[in-house]
Amino acid sequence: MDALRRTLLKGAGATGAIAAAMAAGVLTPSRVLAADYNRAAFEAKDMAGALKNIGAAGAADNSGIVIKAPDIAENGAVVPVDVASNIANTVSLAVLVDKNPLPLSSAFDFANGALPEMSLRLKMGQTSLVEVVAKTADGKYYRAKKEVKVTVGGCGG
Amino acid sequence: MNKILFFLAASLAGTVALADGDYRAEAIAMMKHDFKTKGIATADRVNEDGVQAVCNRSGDHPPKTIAERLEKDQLESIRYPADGKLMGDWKAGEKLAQSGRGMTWSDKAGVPGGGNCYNCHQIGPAETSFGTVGPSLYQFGKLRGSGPDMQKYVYGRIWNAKAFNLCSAMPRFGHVQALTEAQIKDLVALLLDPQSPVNSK
Amino acid sequence: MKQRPSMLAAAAALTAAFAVQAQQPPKKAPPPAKAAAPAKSAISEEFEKFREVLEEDNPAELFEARGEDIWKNKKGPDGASMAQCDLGLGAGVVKGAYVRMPRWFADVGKVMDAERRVVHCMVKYLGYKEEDIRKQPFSNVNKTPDHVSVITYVAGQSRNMKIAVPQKHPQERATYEIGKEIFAYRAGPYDFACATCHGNDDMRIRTQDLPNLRKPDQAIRAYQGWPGYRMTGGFMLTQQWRMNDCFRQQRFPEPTYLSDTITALLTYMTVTANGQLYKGPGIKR
Amino acid sequence: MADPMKIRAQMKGDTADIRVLMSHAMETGQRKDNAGNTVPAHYIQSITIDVGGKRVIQGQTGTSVSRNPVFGFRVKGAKAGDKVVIHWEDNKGDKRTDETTVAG
Repeated sequence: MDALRRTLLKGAGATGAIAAAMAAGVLTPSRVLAADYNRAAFEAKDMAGALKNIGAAGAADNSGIVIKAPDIAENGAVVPVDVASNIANTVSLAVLVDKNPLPLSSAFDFANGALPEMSLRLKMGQTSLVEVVAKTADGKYYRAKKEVKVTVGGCGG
Repeated sequence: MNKILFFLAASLAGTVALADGDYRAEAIAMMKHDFKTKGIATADRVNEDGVQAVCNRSGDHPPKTIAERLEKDQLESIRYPADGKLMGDWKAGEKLAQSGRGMTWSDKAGVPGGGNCYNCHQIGPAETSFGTVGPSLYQFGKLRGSGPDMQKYVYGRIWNAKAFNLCSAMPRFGHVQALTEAQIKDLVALLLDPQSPVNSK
Repeated sequence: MKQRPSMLAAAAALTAAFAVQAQQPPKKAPPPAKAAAPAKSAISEEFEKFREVLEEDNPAELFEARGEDIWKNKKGPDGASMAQCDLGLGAGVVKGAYVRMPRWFADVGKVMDAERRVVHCMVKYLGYKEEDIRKQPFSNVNKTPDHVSVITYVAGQSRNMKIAVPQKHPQERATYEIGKEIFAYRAGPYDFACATCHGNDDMRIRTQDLPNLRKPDQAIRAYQGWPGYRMTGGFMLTQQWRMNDCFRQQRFPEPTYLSDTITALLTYMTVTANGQLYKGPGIKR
Repeated sequence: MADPMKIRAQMKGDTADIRVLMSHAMETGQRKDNAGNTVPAHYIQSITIDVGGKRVIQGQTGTSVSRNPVFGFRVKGAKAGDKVVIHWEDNKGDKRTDETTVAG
């Protein structure tokens, strides 16, 4: 099972097996993931480090990844982002914020009918690229990005 | 000034106070009871000064004769720099214009406040986050000139806007010591210095 | 700033003289020169669009749930509960109560706004200590106090209802009139009143539109979205907090929490917004 | 103990729209409190979603996710009445499981 779990975020393929494992209910809530937290990826201080640690260092740009986010965010504390992959057989999505101290925000795996898309809300310390990495069942990685400007505002008092 | 006010009051009094005067009195009593000193914002700030009192009682539209007298009084209170120099550094002025700090209970005593200018005015071309409570000041010097008279006018207007328009929405930055002489000079430069981006093509 | 008490007497004497004048509709100030950059910009539209996205799943609901739990399950030292709390529509009735306050409460002989009433009940029935609540009246990043969650719940129970603040009792009407005076009262080092920023149409501070709270269709904006989930810090803030922070920015001293002044101001603004639709707890910058 | 999640699950065509609000501080470990002390990192690290008894989504999160996180997912082939179970765990070992059923 460790081998299976490791593949989720480390890109060693075998996603079919994961789906099967998930379908079989092997991974019960109390036993999943936390122990296998991909610390190296989530604590990477730059994009290169984060991408490397999710196995996506060589990801190719692909317009099949759709990122819906504001051009200008009213408040960097809560930036609503919708991401979706139209690339066939996408099994995982990761969302990163280029300029954040720790860029990787999240990585999710989809199986058993879950569509490769998600909406979430990001913290953004400053104007930055939001990057999305998609992983397909054959272990390939693709990426896309969108800039989100973060404003200052209010009375400043 | 007191004499002038009493004179005006005497000449205008006689009309019976309406009910709204009672509500105002109640409102003022209530505020005096409910507002407390916090940090540098002392409780006595809820007391009106003369200009405020006149504006409060006239819906910001005092009779012309009264407005003119009080404006003159405010004008005479403006203190211009002893060295006669009215223009400072526009770059420092831009920084001041950006800052919305100053005079709140969360501001510290002795720390210089900001000009709050962009809160209400468009000024430099680079800043798109600006307010519209006051008029646009973009190209101010270019459009209005930057000679000694204009410098004096702008300095005075920032020092005490009420000297020019008694119930103006703009604070009396010099009068209440929200800005120092040097700070006001920098703001004058921001608006008038030909090198200031405010006056760039 | 220098205060000149002696002038106040003189100014007060002017009241009568100006009363007639003040009744005339104030002349409209000349419109400010229009800025070269877009006035009501694409930026605000972008903000509004994503504001809607954020409101669809508003973390305020988490606080509503917490407040509901306190309202329904918490017991005071004598076994009392909020089921005994009358928000103006009868003991325990929450539905629609928020949009009908501030109102006169005969049991205390006062006009109370929603927050004041909720705190009153939590003290009376659940055994909360008023001095504890006053120690931290507003939420911060470390803590959203119980009474704020309860108010958020009460507000949520008036979601999509029209504001219908009563003006039958003489004290309700007087409170409105006093609030109107407070709204227009200029003082402090910057000479600001509420009305300085919120008494005219089509103004902005920086990029933020300023509603003219003297008009019903805009006065709703002082009400809409409160209590609000604050994006910065992620906690709930109430209308009482909003009034407090307005006075801070107005450069006034601090208004006492749950004071008559705030109730009066809220009464004025809410009555002005009567008939407008309240959409429930919101989300704020 | 952590506050309950708010979960909404609603069929739209043949797809279940699942939205979840989680009550969590999501502290980055970089913020300072009023006294100037660093507030320790405290954030959700893992999330799983089961629909109709099957694991459909599992993932990991870091500190760039906003406070009181909100997530939305869609699951094809789910049906009204399916049980939705969502679970999270954070870096301090706090955890929470809540459930609802898919509305038609």
